[in-house]
Amino acid sequence: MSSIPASAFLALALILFCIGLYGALTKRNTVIVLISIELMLNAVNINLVTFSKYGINPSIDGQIFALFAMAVAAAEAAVGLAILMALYRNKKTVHIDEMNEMKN
Amino acid sequence: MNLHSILSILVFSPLLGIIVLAIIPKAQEKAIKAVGFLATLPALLLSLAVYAHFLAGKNLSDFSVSVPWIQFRGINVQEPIFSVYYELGINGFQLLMVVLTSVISTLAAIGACKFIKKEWKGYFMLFLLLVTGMLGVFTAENLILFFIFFEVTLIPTFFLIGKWGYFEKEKAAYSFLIYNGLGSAVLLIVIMVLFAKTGTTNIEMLKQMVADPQLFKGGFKLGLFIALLVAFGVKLPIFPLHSWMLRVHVQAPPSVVMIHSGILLKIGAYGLIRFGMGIFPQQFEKLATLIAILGVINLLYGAFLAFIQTDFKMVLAYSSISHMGIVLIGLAAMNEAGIQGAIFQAVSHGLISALLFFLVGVLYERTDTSLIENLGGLAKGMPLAAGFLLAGAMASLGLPGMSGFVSEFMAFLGLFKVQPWIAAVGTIGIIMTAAYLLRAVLGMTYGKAHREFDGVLDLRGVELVPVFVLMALIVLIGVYPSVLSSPLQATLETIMLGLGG
Amino acid sequence: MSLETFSQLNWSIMTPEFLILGVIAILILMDLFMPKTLDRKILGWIGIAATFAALVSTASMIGGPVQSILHDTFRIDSFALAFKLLILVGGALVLFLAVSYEPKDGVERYQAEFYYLLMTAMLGAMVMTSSGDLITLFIGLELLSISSYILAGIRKFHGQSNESAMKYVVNGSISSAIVLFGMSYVYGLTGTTNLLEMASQLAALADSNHVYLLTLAFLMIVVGLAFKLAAAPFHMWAPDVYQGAATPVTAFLSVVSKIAGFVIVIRILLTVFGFAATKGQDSIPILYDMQNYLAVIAGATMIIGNVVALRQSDIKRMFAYSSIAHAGYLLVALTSLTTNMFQSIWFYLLAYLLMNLGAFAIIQVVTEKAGSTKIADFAGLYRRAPVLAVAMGILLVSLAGFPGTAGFIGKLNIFIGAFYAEPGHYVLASIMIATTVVSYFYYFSVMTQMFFRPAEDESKFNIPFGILVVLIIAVVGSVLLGVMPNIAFDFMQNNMDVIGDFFK
Amino acid sequence: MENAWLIPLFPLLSFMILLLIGKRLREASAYVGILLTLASLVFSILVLFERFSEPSYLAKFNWLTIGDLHLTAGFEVNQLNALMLFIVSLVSFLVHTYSKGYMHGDERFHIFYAYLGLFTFAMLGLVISPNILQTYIFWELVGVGSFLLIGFYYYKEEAKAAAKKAFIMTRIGDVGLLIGMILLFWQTKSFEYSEIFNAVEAGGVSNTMITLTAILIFIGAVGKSGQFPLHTWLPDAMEGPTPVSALIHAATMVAAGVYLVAALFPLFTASKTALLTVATIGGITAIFAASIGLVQTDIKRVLAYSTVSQLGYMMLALGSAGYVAGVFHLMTHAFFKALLFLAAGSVIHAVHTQNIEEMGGLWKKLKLTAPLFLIGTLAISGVPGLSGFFSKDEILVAAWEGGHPVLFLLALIAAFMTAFYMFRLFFMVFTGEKRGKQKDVHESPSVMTMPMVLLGILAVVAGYVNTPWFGSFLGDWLVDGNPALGHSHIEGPAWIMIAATVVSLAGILLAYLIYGKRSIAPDWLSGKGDMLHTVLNNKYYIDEFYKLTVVAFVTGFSYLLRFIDVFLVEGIVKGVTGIVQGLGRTGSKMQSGQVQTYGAVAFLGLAVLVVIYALTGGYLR
Repeated sequence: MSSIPASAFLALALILFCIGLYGALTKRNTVIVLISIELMLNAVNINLVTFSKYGINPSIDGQIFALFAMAVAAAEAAVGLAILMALYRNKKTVHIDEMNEMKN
Repeated sequence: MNLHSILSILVFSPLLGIIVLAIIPKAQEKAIKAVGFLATLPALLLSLAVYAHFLAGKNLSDFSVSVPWIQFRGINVQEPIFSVYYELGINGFQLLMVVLTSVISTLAAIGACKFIKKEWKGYFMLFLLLVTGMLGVFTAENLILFFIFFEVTLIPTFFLIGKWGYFEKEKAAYSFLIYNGLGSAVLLIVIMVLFAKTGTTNIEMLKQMVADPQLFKGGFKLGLFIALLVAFGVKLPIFPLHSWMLRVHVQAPPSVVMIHSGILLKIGAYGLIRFGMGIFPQQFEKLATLIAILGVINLLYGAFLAFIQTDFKMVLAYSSISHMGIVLIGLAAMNEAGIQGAIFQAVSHGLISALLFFLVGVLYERTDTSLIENLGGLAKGMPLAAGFLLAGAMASLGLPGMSGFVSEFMAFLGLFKVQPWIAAVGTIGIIMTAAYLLRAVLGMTYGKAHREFDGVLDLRGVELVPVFVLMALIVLIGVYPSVLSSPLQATLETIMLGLGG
Repeated sequence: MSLETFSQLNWSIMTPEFLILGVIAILILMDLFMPKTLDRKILGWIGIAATFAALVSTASMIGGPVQSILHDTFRIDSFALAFKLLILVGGALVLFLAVSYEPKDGVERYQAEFYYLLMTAMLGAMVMTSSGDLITLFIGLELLSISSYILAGIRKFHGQSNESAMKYVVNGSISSAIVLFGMSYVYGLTGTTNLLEMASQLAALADSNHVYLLTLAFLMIVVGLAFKLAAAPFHMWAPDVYQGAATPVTAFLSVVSKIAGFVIVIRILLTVFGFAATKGQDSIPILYDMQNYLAVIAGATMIIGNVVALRQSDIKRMFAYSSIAHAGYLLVALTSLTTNMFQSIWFYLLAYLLMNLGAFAIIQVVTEKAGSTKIADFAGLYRRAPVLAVAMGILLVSLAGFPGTAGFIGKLNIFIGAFYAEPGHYVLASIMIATTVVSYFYYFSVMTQMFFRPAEDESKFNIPFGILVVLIIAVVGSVLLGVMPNIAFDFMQNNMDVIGDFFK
Repeated sequence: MENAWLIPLFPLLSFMILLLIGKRLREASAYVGILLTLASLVFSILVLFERFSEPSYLAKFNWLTIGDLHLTAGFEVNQLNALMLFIVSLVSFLVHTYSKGYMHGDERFHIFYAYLGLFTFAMLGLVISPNILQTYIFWELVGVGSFLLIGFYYYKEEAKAAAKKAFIMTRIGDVGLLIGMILLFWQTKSFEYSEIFNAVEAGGVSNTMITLTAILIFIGAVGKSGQFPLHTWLPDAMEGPTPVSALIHAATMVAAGVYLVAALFPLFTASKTALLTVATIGGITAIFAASIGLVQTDIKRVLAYSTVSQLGYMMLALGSAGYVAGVFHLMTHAFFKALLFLAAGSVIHAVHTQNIEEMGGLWKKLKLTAPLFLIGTLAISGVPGLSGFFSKDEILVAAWEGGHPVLFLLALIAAFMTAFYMFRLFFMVFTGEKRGKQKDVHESPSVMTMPMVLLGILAVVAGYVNTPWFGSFLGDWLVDGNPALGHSHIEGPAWIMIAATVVSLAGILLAYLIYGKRSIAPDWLSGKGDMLHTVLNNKYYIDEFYKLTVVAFVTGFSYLLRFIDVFLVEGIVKGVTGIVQGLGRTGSKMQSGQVQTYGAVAFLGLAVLVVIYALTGGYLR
């Protein structure tokens, strides 16, 4: 494991984050958008765990933080999906670009 | 009574009227009007009492009051740094403005009883708030208090214009609000910069601290002064910041224009003298030529444009611009004559324009028009109104024996000493003033009547009160200018001291 | 840590949080077991009572020493107390609005949820004020956020409400991710999540790569948190969400949520980046180095908020932009970084809380009556309900920053800071003043409607008790703080040593 | 003399009484006015006689304090002032009396008297002012009195226009006076006449400055006294009631310009250029106005142009250093011109027209008016033995001795013309056949004729106070104690007197031949020089010239400014608000409702900040 440098993990996290961000900002389907957001949050987790192991001052805090972040991400996803369902009931669509009743 | 509390009572007495008005039912028109009028009286009587106090040779500083009010904490622990006092005071110049304000307010209240046709309750409540604001502006001894009262005048005026004005009232109200808002925004910047740098806003203390080259660099002060010039230039108004004022003069109800043209515009002059000249004397001196030129531009610009207007209100509006040019001319002279002329002009124009706008209000009420063309031959139907209109115009064009002359004369006397060429150009304005005023007033009163004036009533009853009082004051100042100049001498000395001359 | 030491910790400093938490639990249970037919309003009143109790217990801690438990993850210092007070006051007032809220589209059933979700959101904000650790800060933030997401969508049969909630979730999650990403770098460079430890670690930072990374983290955190403040560039969700959410929720978002946002921004920025050196020990901290970026954000926020507000015809959208603009004003105070920053931000938030909640109280009454949220619905309000109109007038004047009101004093405070700083932030302050003037336009357009225009129908209003309470507190508070701001200043000065406590 | 300050106050009192209760007094208002001006007259006479035996008197008090400057007000009685007091109050009293008959039946009778009172007050105040500032104040006030009275028939468009024109044209001059006065003040630190003269004498003022201020002050006099080129208002001013023309536009106010130059004479003598300017303008005006007078057909306009011309004479005198001559002519002119106007008024009163071509043959019907008119005509024509002869002679001598042969020649020609057009007027009105519609022509009541008689006597005898034959009593008295005013009497060659007599008789003869005997056709002149006649008839197109230049410029400039006001000033404002609104619109449009856009914008913002940070050296630092 130690052969893999920390920067690789960081790069992976950054790439994941960017993919997530890209997905969140471009996908039409709200479910995919929510998943993309999860991707971003997971990228953060990779970062945290990496730093926890390879950081300047490695400590357990990062892993704890990651656990909390996961829990929060789960809650967020749950709420997001719940809201999406309510929305779907009213609008019969999950396409995020059709949610433009309010604008300007 | 404790003399120190007099100014506070003077300033806040109109608020009492608001409270009383709040409990009077809407429908009681007479009671509302009576209260609205009576509520202006305490201020009038007190201000006259203060004047009498002065005449008796006693010290005006007897009235100053200073109580700690706000401490802006966190910047510095040392007292009294960054604390704002509730401090009111009065000197000769302020005294004049206060008396002017209270007189015109009372008369405008009478005017309002005649001209306002709906919702008197709201009108008088706002009106009284406005009066408090104006009185506060002229008695505030520090910049923040000044600014607070200054802004307090904005909101009632906005509503008074917007609700009780003529056809384009809302537009006028908005342009009033935005221009003056911008002006006061600039003013606020100056005030806060001074406050932040010195920790005080007391005008006397600022005078000393700003003069300290350690605290302020010359260029920086110049910037601040220019900002101040712009801020009060909007109010005065100085070309090209004037267009809001035209709209207000045309659209606002006459009783509001009496106040607006009579007093609110004078806040600009007051501010320039008290703060511009008081706090930044060197910078004022540096820009004196520019100010003189601006003054002449104002004078001529207003005069020439007034010459081709078809609506008498517009003539008066442009004439206000023109006359405020004389204030600038006087100030730019930077000598006693000029400054005194400017102050005289402020007071004098206050009275004259209040008179003229009151008459316009009467005319409009009777004939539903203020177009010069439609009013031709008015002297037949309304000889008294026509006569006073002519007298007012004469006062306005600087006829000796009336207040306008003394002010104009002193302003030019002052400027001719330092800038004879600019002043000489400015004198064209004197001719033009006569030309446009006579064109307009004679167009309205003389000549063949274009319409029947049957059933059109002349001035009568209570309407004569404002007209007579204003005319009497105009003539009094014209004949015996010492009523104004004697309180001013001490103030002038201080200003001249600041100017280093 | 043994259970014994765990129980011996000074838990009393968490009394307000426990109170709120306990009552939330009770409310949930009561809601569960109360007959469906019973009016849930009583639950709202219980919530209000709990909030007041929390308020009292918070107030009783004022003047005490700095205390912290759980390795400084939860701390009570003056900063925490001061802002917790604001949050509790704001939360209480929002609850007053909530109990007066008469939902129309079948949400009656969820009314109890409405109350305790508001309270959980409030709890999250409270936790944020007292956090000394990135993790607790983040948890508090998410507690607040997730509760708010649900609140925004609580009118579940209402399309706009769903839409607003969805937008809120998507944007909020993205912002969380960005903030977290930034935080992860900060953690990586320090190896700790405790803010004060981070500060001491970073005080001697000299490696330019690390500084660069940290600055990137700084930007990410700032931009991410801008979401909570509704500041540029993360402001665009606000109008849509504000418009769609129920009015008390909008009020909550615009006030309590914003206060919480400032709390977290100040905490992180000041403790971490205020110490993180750029070139080794005693060099200029990153925060000062990046002042101009904050200034740009503040300026952009003020301009966008005020200018776009001009075009609005929906009162709630307009207030959304107005709240963006106010966030900009507050950022000016933050940017100038003078010693009076805490006071000016605190005072301004207090003033903003009063005037904005008051305004929303009236908006709630008027929009409920009219069934729409158009500004034009305010036409002739002066005729229909003069008291409401005058109260709204005073609140609008305060929002616009006219003297005699708290809004004015708040702005003065900010100006003093901006000009006092060396070098002074003249441009930023000028933008602030200029955009304030722009704001006259839209605030006064409401006035125009209320006072100048004729009413469509002349029907009168009946003002619910809760609204009345909020209105009285808001109007009296706005005027009182405008005339005698020393009440608040002295309170801050005499009881709190914010700066002293902040880094203990 | 200590009480001389009361003199102006009587008419002021009359003004105020009549303004307040005149409406109730109706025609009894006249008695108020007459009695109070009589009081002024009595006091004036007393003061005049007192001044013969006592030195000048000066009293003043502080009027206005400006820092260290103390401007005073007060009154002074010296020779010139005393004389003017007498002239003004006398003419005013006579006109007050006369008007009772002339204005009988006018519904604004009391207003008329009130205005007369105001004017008289101002005029009397003007002549006792001890300083130039006070002079200026009253100077303007007489202007207003004149303005009000010209516009008395306010419902007539012509009266309105004339009043306006009078006010504005004189104000142009007044501004000159104002500037001159202020400049002088800063040179001498005083408005007091005596201190100004002392300063000028002591050489405290540079020559250029003296010339400049003197000419500026003279511009004021030009405006007031209807001198070329600001003369056009005076003929138009004849729209006012005729007594007004007699009082204001013949005897008193228009002479104020001459008075002003006389009062400031030491200043003018200190500058050759200034004096020459005065003389030249005077000379030009004299002949210029006289030539226009040749062809006028309105009885009052002929008299008006004659007034302008005579005022030019006075200016010529003063400009030729003939102080005494100027003042002397001022006095005699006041009498005979007032007489002429009152007589003309009497004629108009009788025939209800002012057009001399509709008159004729009135000699028999107006038994008293006609001879009095003749006396006036003879006096103005300079027929030996009458007052005008002596004063005009003095002027011609002064001009010749002053070294202005050209101006002398002009004056001589003007004298010829004067005699000609005055007798043309006389013959056309009083002799020959009856023309036009004359109905029930009868002599005016005695309240109108008595003042004329008194003036007639004065027109004959007033000249004898200063003659080459019986001693120059007036001259000696006027310059007594004031060497700066020049000689009391200028000796000139005797041929001048003869020439003057010949010229005036020639003028009379020619007029007789054309209009009396009709041995030369009336269109003899116009037939010969058609163009000249047209030019004269149109008053040299001066009015048209002004309309095309000054008025057009002012109006054009005003419209240009309006263009600026509407498009530039407002345009900038509109532009700024437009930009703000446009920003708002753009911002509002960007708010597309697409939640992903919102996130994208946020990310973009972050990216931009990062890029800026990177570019400004964050990474490479």
